[in-house]
This record gives sequence, C-alpha cells and structure tokens, in this order.
Amino acid sequence: MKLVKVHVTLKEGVLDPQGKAIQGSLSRLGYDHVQEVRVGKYLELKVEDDQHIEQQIEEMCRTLLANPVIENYEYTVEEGVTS
Amino acid sequence: MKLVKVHVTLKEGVLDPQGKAIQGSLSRLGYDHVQEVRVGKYLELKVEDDQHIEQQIEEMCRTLLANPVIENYEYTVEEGVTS
Amino acid sequence: MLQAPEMTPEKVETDKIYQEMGLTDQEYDMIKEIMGRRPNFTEIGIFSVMWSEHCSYKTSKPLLKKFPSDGEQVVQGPGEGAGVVDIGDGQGVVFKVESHNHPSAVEPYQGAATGVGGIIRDVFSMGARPIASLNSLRFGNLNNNRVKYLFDEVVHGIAGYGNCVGVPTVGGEVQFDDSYQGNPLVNAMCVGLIDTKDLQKGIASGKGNTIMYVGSKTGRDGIHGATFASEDLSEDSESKRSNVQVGDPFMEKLLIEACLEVIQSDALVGIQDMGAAGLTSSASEMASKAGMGMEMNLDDIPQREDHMTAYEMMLSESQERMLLCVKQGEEQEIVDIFKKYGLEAVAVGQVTDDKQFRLLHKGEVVADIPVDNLAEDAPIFYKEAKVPDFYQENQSMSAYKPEIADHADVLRQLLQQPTIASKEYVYDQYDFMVQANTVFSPGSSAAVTRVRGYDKAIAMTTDCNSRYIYLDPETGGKIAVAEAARNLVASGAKPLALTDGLNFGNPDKPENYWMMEKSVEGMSAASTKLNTPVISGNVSLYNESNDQAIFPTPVVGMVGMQESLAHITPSHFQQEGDWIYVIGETKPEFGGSELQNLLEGRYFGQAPGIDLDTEEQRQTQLLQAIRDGLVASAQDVAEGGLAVALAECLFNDKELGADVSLQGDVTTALFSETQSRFLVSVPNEKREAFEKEVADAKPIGTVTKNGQLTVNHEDHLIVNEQVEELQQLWKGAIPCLLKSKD
Amino acid sequence: MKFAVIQFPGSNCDRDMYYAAQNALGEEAELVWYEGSNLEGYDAILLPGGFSYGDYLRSGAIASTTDIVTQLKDQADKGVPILGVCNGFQVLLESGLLPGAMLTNRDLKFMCHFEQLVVQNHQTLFTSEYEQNEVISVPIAHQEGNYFCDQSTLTRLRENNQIVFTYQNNPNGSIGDIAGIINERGNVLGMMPHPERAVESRLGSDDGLKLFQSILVNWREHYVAGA
Ligand SMILES: Nc1ncnc2c1ncn2[C@@H]1O[C@H](COP(=O)(O)OP(=O)(O)O)[C@@H](O)[C@H]1O
Ligand SMILES: [Mg+2]
Repeated sequence: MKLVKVHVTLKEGVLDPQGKAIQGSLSRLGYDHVQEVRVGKYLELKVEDDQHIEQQIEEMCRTLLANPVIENYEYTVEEGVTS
Repeated sequence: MKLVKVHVTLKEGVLDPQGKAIQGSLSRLGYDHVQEVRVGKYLELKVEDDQHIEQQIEEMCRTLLANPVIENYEYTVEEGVTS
Repeated sequence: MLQAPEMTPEKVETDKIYQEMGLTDQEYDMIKEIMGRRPNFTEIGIFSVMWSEHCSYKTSKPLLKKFPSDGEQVVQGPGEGAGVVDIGDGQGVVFKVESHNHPSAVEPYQGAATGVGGIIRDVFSMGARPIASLNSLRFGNLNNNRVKYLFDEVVHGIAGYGNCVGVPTVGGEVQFDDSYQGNPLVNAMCVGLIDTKDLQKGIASGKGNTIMYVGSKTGRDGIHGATFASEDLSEDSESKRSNVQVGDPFMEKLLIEACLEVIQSDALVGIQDMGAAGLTSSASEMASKAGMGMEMNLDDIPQREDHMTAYEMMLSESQERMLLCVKQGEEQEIVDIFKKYGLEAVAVGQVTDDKQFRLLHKGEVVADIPVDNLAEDAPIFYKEAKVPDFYQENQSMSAYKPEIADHADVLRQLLQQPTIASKEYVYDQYDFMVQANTVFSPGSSAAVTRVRGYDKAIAMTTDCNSRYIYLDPETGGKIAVAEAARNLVASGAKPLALTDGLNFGNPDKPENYWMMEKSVEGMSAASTKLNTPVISGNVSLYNESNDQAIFPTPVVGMVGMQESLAHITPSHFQQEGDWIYVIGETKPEFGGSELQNLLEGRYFGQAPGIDLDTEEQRQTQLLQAIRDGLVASAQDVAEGGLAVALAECLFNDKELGADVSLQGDVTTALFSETQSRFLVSVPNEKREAFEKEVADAKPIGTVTKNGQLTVNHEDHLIVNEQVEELQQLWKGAIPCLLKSKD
Repeated sequence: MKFAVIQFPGSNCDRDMYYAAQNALGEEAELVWYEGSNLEGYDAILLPGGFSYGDYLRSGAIASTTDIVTQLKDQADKGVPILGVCNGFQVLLESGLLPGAMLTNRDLKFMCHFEQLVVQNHQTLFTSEYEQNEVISVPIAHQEGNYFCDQSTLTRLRENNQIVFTYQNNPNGSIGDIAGIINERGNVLGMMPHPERAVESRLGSDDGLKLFQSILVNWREHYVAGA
C-alpha cells in the first residue's frame, strides 16, 4: 500500500478570497505580522501498489484533483502502512 | 520573512464525506486501486521574522486555522523568500 | 472511559458504570428486574440511551399529555417521526421541530448542520417530500466573541446543509439574551408535503420480514449523543468532543430521492430514520410499535471503522442512515431502487414475534432485551414542582413604567437591538427559493409556499418570546402560541396545527419543572382555544451552563393554509393613500419588553396579559376581512411595540411613508408590548366594509409617498424620521455588531 | 420543442428547470438521469443548479467526469443549444465547454437574493427576446460564483462578445462583473443567476422567461427557415 500526498495550490495571480479572509482575521486577532495567507488543498490517498502509480497519480491530478485553469499540483508517493 | 506551511487534516475516525465522494469518482474513472481519500487543508503563510514565531503559529492553528474539535494540524517554519 | 473494552456485567454493577452513561441507581435496579439478571455492558448502554430524556421523554411525558392533539384536520398526531395535517385534495402537510442545542454548543457548524439533516429525515421517512425548513435560534449577547463565533457557524452550518439538500430555508427567528450565553439553542423545523395515501409508519411488522439498512456507514461518531443531550453542559463537555457527528448533505439528498421512490414500492412495510440513539432507537421503536420483536446480526452492519464493538455500533449516531422493514423475499426490489442512487441497502435482521430485541455479533448473542421496555414502556418519572421565588417577586412588583425623553431616538435604538434588527445577514445565506414555490421569503411575518398545481398555499412560522415565559410561564406559553397564530393569520392563512420544541433547564430543579409545567399548560390552553392542536414536538432539557438555566424557551412552530392564493397578504404597506389601522387597544405593559431590555438591561415585573377569547375573535375577524379582499397588508405587533411594527411595515424599498396620530400616553402607544394586536393597511374604498367586520380596529393614519415615518401626539410631532435611514440602522445592526471588536 | 434536463446526483434545481420549460414556457421537457441515458434527440439541453456530488472537491468537478458530459460535448459539437445554470455553469467550466473557473465568493458566504443583470449581448440564441442592455431581475443562490479567467481569456471573451450577462452591482467578485458567458460558436451558455426561478411574477420576477422564449423562438426559426 502506498500513501500518496497531493498538494493543490492556487496559481500565482489567482485571487484567494479565503486566504485573504484568514489573513484579515489573523490581523484582527493581533497577528499583524502575517503578511499573506494562501489556502490550498491537501489530499491523502491510500493506493494499492502498482508499477504505474506515478503516471496514474499524474493523470488523476490532471483530470480531477486539480483544475489547471486556477490550480497547480504536486505529489509525493510514500510507503504506506499495511493494514 | 518566514514561510510557514500548515497542514490541517481531519482527525482519525471523523467522517470525510468529501474524501468519500472523490474516492467514488476516482473509482468510476477506473482508478479502483485507490482505497481511501482524505481531504485536508494546506495553508502557506508569509510571516515577518519574530522570535516567538513557533508559539504564535501554534496559537493561530488552535484558535483559527484548525478546528481542534475535529481536526489535527501540523506546521513547518521555513526561510522564506525576501520580497 | 466508556468506549473501553467490554467489561463484565458484574463490573458494570459494582463499579456503577451505568452512572457514567447517565442512569441512576434506581433505574439500574429497574433494568435488572426487567432482565431477570445483570445486564451486560452493551445492554446497559442500550437502556441508557433509550431511557434518556431525548428518547423516552421520561420526565416530560406527563406534561406532554396535557397538549391537545386532536382535531378534524389531524391525520397523524404525536408518536411518529412527524405529525400530519390535512390540507384537502388528498394532501397533507407533515412537520416537526427538533433541537440540536448541545452538539451546536460544542461544534456549531456540524451541530447545526446535523440538526437540519435529522429533522429532514424525520419528514421524508414519513413519505413526504420536504418543502421547507425553518430554524429558531437563541444566542447570548452578540458583544461576546464566542457568541459571534457560535452565531456565525450555526448559520453557516444550517446554510451548508440546507442549501445542498435542496430544501428551501424559508423562515425562522433569532433572539439574543444573556441567558443563552453558554448554551445556545438551535431548533430546526422541517415541513413536508405528502399525498396522504403515501403515509408511512416506522413499524417492523410481519414475522420473518427483513430489516434493511441504507445510507452512510456506521462509525464511532456521536456515541452517547442522546445521553449527552440530556445532561447539563459542563466544563466536562469539552472533553466529550469526540461526540461530534459530521453531516453529509450529499448523502442526505440521495436518501431523500431514493426513499421517496422506495415508498411507492409494495415491498416496503415500514421505514424510520436513525436519529438520536441511532440503530438502537430506530430498531427497537419499529419493533415495539408493531408489537413484534427483532433480531439483528451486527456483523452485517456497514461499518466505517475497524474493530467496532456491538456497544459502539448500537450507540453510534452516524448521520444519514435509514432503517427499513421489507417484505420477505422482495428485498431485491428495494436494493435496485437504492442502487440507482449509488446507495447500498443491506439486510441486517428480521422481524420476530417474541417481543425480544436480540443482537448477534461474531456468533454470540450480545443483547437480548424485552423490546417494549426500551420503547413503548420506558419508565416515566414524576418530578417535583415548586414556584420560584423570583416569580413571586416579579408578580408582586408594581407595574414598570419607563421614562423616555426622546421617543424618536428610542425607536432608532430599538431597531438596532439584535433581536429586532433585520436578520438579512442570516437568511441571505439560505437558499430560500429552491423548488420555486416560495411566495414570501424570510423577512415576512410568516413564510408562504404555494402548493404547485393548486390554488392554495402553506404558511409557516416559528415563535417564542422567552422573556415573557421567564416572567410568567403560563401567560408566556399562551402568548407563544397566540403569536405564532397571529403571524399566520396576518399572512392570510388559517392556522392548522403546531409543533413544539420545549427547551428548558434541568428538570430535577423543582423551579425549572414548575416553569415547564406552567408553560405547557399555557400553550395547551391557547392551542385549544385557537384550534391548533399539537401534532409533534421535541424536548430538550438540561439547557444550563455554570448551573444557570436558559430562559424557558418552548418554541412554537406553526403551520397554516391560505385556502386561495388570493388570500396571501404581505406584511408591508403597499400603496399611498391606504389607511392604517391598529386592531386592539394598547395598555401600559412593559415587563419583559424590548424597551425594558434597552433601558434596564434586564427583565422584571409582569409579562403582558392575554385574553384568549379576545385573541381568537380578532384573529377570526381579521382572517375574514382578508378573505373578503379588504386588507392590503397585515402584521402583528410584537417586540418593540407599535413603533417598531410601523417602521417594519415600511422596510420594503417602496419609498412609502406613514403619517399617524396617536392618543393616550405616548410611551405606551409607541412601545408597549400589549398582546393580540395587529397593524393593518386598508384601501380607502374598503374602509367601511373593513370596520364593519373587524370590531376592534381603529384608524391611526395613512400611508404616504414621502418616505417619512411621522408620528403625532396631541398636536406634537413625536417622530419624524426618514424611512431609509431607519432601514439602514435596522439592516446594519447585526453585521456591525459582528464586525466590532469587544 | 423538446428539452432535456440533466439530473446529476445532488442536482436540486432539476425540477424547477423542468417546470420552467414545461409549464412556464409550455414546451415538452424530460428529466434525464446522468447514468444510462442517451442525449440524442433533444432540441436543447439544460443543466440545472444544485450541488452535484455535494460540490465536493470543486463545484461541478466530479460531475464533469461522468459519461453524460462526454455525450454533452458531442451535442455541443453538433450545435445543440445547451444552457448551464449555477451548478450547471460550473459543470460547463469544469468540463472545458466554457473557459474559466469559479472561485469562492468574495465574502466567502453563500448568498441568495435577487440581482439586477445587464443583458450585454442580446444577439444570442438565448437572449434574442431581450433588448440590448436591458436590466433584468434574476435571483442568485451560490457560494462559488466568483468567475475567474486569465487576462487573455477575458480579452477574447470581450472581443467575441461572449459576455452575455453582467451584474449591475457585482455581488461576488466576478472578474469583469461577469454573470454569464457563451461559447464562441454561440450554442453553450453558462450563467450563475437562475432564470428558471424568475418565470412567475408571483415568485418575485418573470424576467427569466424571455431566456426560455428566446431558445424557443430561435429553434422555430431554425426549423421553419431550415425546412
Ligand atoms: N434563523 C432564521 N432563519 C430564517 N429566517 C429568519 C431567521 N430569523 C429571522 N428570520 C426571518 O426574519 C423575519 C423577522 O423575524 P421575527 O422578528 O421573528 O419576525 P416576527 O416578529 O414577524 O415573528 C421573519 O420573516 C423570519 O422568517
Ligand atoms: Mg417573532
């Protein structure tokens, strides 16, 4: 079993209303040295071992997990726990 | 300037309807060796240097970035770009 | 810790493990006697949730019996998932209110969301399509950061769930008072529409019939939720946070559509949702109601987590699950319907005729309980009632008489009190239009939804002024019912029936029990008089924090019908030149008023009085006048008195104004909260006919085109305000409070 | 004229769309389940609002990977008029039938109320019954309606007159106040506001009716002219 970790982040230049709101709240709470917040997604996938796993993850990211118009993605494949 | 990376994930055992729907969709697309998907948040914060930064990030996570009732969080503090 | 590995029946007894589950020594002894042996860990867990207040109504049952529940309009009274009233054409309206107070205090988003989900399941499990949701909310003072967070997240949760499932949230109420600071109230109401021939019951009848499970898998969420709901909120609650259930509105939406298809199948015998106490309550109640028993094999229960024990499965409150009883041999038909929606219906047991509730797990019998003792015959406890000292004190006070220098200024302030201020911030987040039937959206006296294809509409409201009930529970109880009916009548609807959400403190305190008893008596008297029987309801006790009870808050959710779309009447003034009438005289009554809150910061003295005969007469007359087409707009007079009602009648962006003259004491005329009053506008040419029909109506002025609210008193100009400015104050108050730091 | 209304799991304005076509417009409409259905033979296809697949991951994302969307693309290629409203618009974006993407509303909240829209292009299959620059009142109900595209796409949309509706008072932060756009060919319209909720004045507005009437008028012309 592999543990795949996928990070999906907004592209540079795409507005992030959620990040801005969080930054605003942080600053209202007194954390005004936080200059920018960007919010992305973090997915963990448990995937059965397969020799083509990298290629498949790449496909999944492109077809579903990220929207290339606004998002970038990155992933790592790790040994997962066997349960 | 520091770059803080925060991962917010659902606690073990907490239902993740979103992850379930994504897994279902991947399996319909033929990726049926994906056994489980869990969705979390990934935040990047640009923070001005400060000696108490770790402690402050800890506080921010607890009070705003994560919902400790159902979520766990983890963070790293890295040297950020000076811009 | 409760989720610890199984322990022996002996240990359960000697270590009094049952106390941790919320059972008393006395109850344990009763259980031992019922069983004829020591109950094991799983069995005692099952008893503890079924005998919790939330499931068994063990302390409230004697009071609930006082409610009138009959009437020729009643198709289904209390006892099923929801009540049903007849609206002609073979159709019925199904509705019920449900509380999710404690879960919302701990995790407001999910607590509120799952509250909405739960009540919607109650309605569609009756076979009805959910057509509208309402919510009745109470919070502490909005100056407090925690309260702001709770308020925001609760609303967010209601929106998140309700919008997704496609049931419009058409109305509700939000009030703010210090007593709710640590213990907010989140009551959700759902209204459904049914062809009465499709009415389903939660029964498991017919020996050998199959019990099927459908919906989300069972996880460890919400274990002991029902017991949790039946305890005080203490510091300790923080540590019970593992109780939080997460809702999946997408699953709920699939269940709605699939179940509404399934009820058309002859293979279906009975259906019930798994609400509080999950599998335990749905299964045992279905068997008990049918006079049957049930055997389930827990190995077959779809499980989300590994190594779940029988105890955990039976007590889990995972959301979006349904239990069905299906004719033996016809299971496949049911399986196929659910399959279309990507859902799996799984056989988990069968109906037996020995009236035992028997559970198997991994080849062993893990519970074997006489089922009626869990459900129909759960014990009832009669509590002691005592008149509270503060009630006596309030009653003996001389009448409170506020002193006001600048009436216009007080009006401006009242409009900004969060309880009175516009709730647009809230309902802008709700999809109140989906299903495309909403005639009156949130912001009107009552929400109105037309019945597609017929010349009729359904009107709905929730109401409860808990300040009056705190001061005088019996009178306050009457007022809550009367006010709900007033809201419906003002919209042109005939009130049909009500559902109640009884939110109170710890009933073991005799003062609390007394308030419960008195408010139920008051509500019953008004329900009887106004012919609005109580057809469903919910009880939520132990609403306390730091030993301080909330104001007694028996929320009334009432449903009525406009017998023609032509009767639908707006609450806002409509046209220049219309005459403005007040129905009912005004007395100096300020105890529990918004004005008292504004000036004194607390409530004391006597609540406004109410005479039910007068109430009934005025409602009947106004409704008749509306039906006869004599009324342009109608609204009840409530918090903040006539002045606030007048202003609100102008807040519809039509640039209208009002010019009125008042007699008598001006503070009373403007701000008293005397009951049984309406503010009505009538076209000039219909004045005579209107006055003939409505005995207590007095003209006070006219609707103008100048966008000013002008009030004269004995040749003095008391109020002369721009409507637009007032409206901005009223609309901006809540967003402004939320933004401000404390 | 025969309309298809596609139902995804989680669609919730499917019936409203159906009633708009069937009752308010008075033409034939059919609800078409996303699985096991055939999109051939319909004169127009409507993608309703709602929360397909719970709006999980991104609104419209999961629905856009279903087989019916593959069929939808074929129909789009054939020139069949396709209208996506709210979640339907999001599906069109995610499937690439229209350019751009949706972000969360500027205020992060779901919002539901009437908005004033400006008809920016009344020379489409869907808007020919409106006047150019006509202001119409149509409700919105969404949380992810903040339309985004890159600058070059925006320029192209403008040059080709593909921006069909804009908000008079931008409620959600959409780039260029965009409320609805059409594809280059002119047969696929996506919009966040709900015209199907604005077909009866009793419910607040009937300004959306002309959109459905436009589809009908153009279909008739096409057939009468083409016959
Ligand atoms: N929680 C809520 N959800 C939806 N609508 C609400 C809510 N709270 C208040 N409203 C709406 O705001 C309006 C004003 O509420 P309220 O002051 O209680 O009215 P009334 O005095 O007529 O009962 C009503 O139309 C009500 O439906
Ligand atoms: Mg009210």
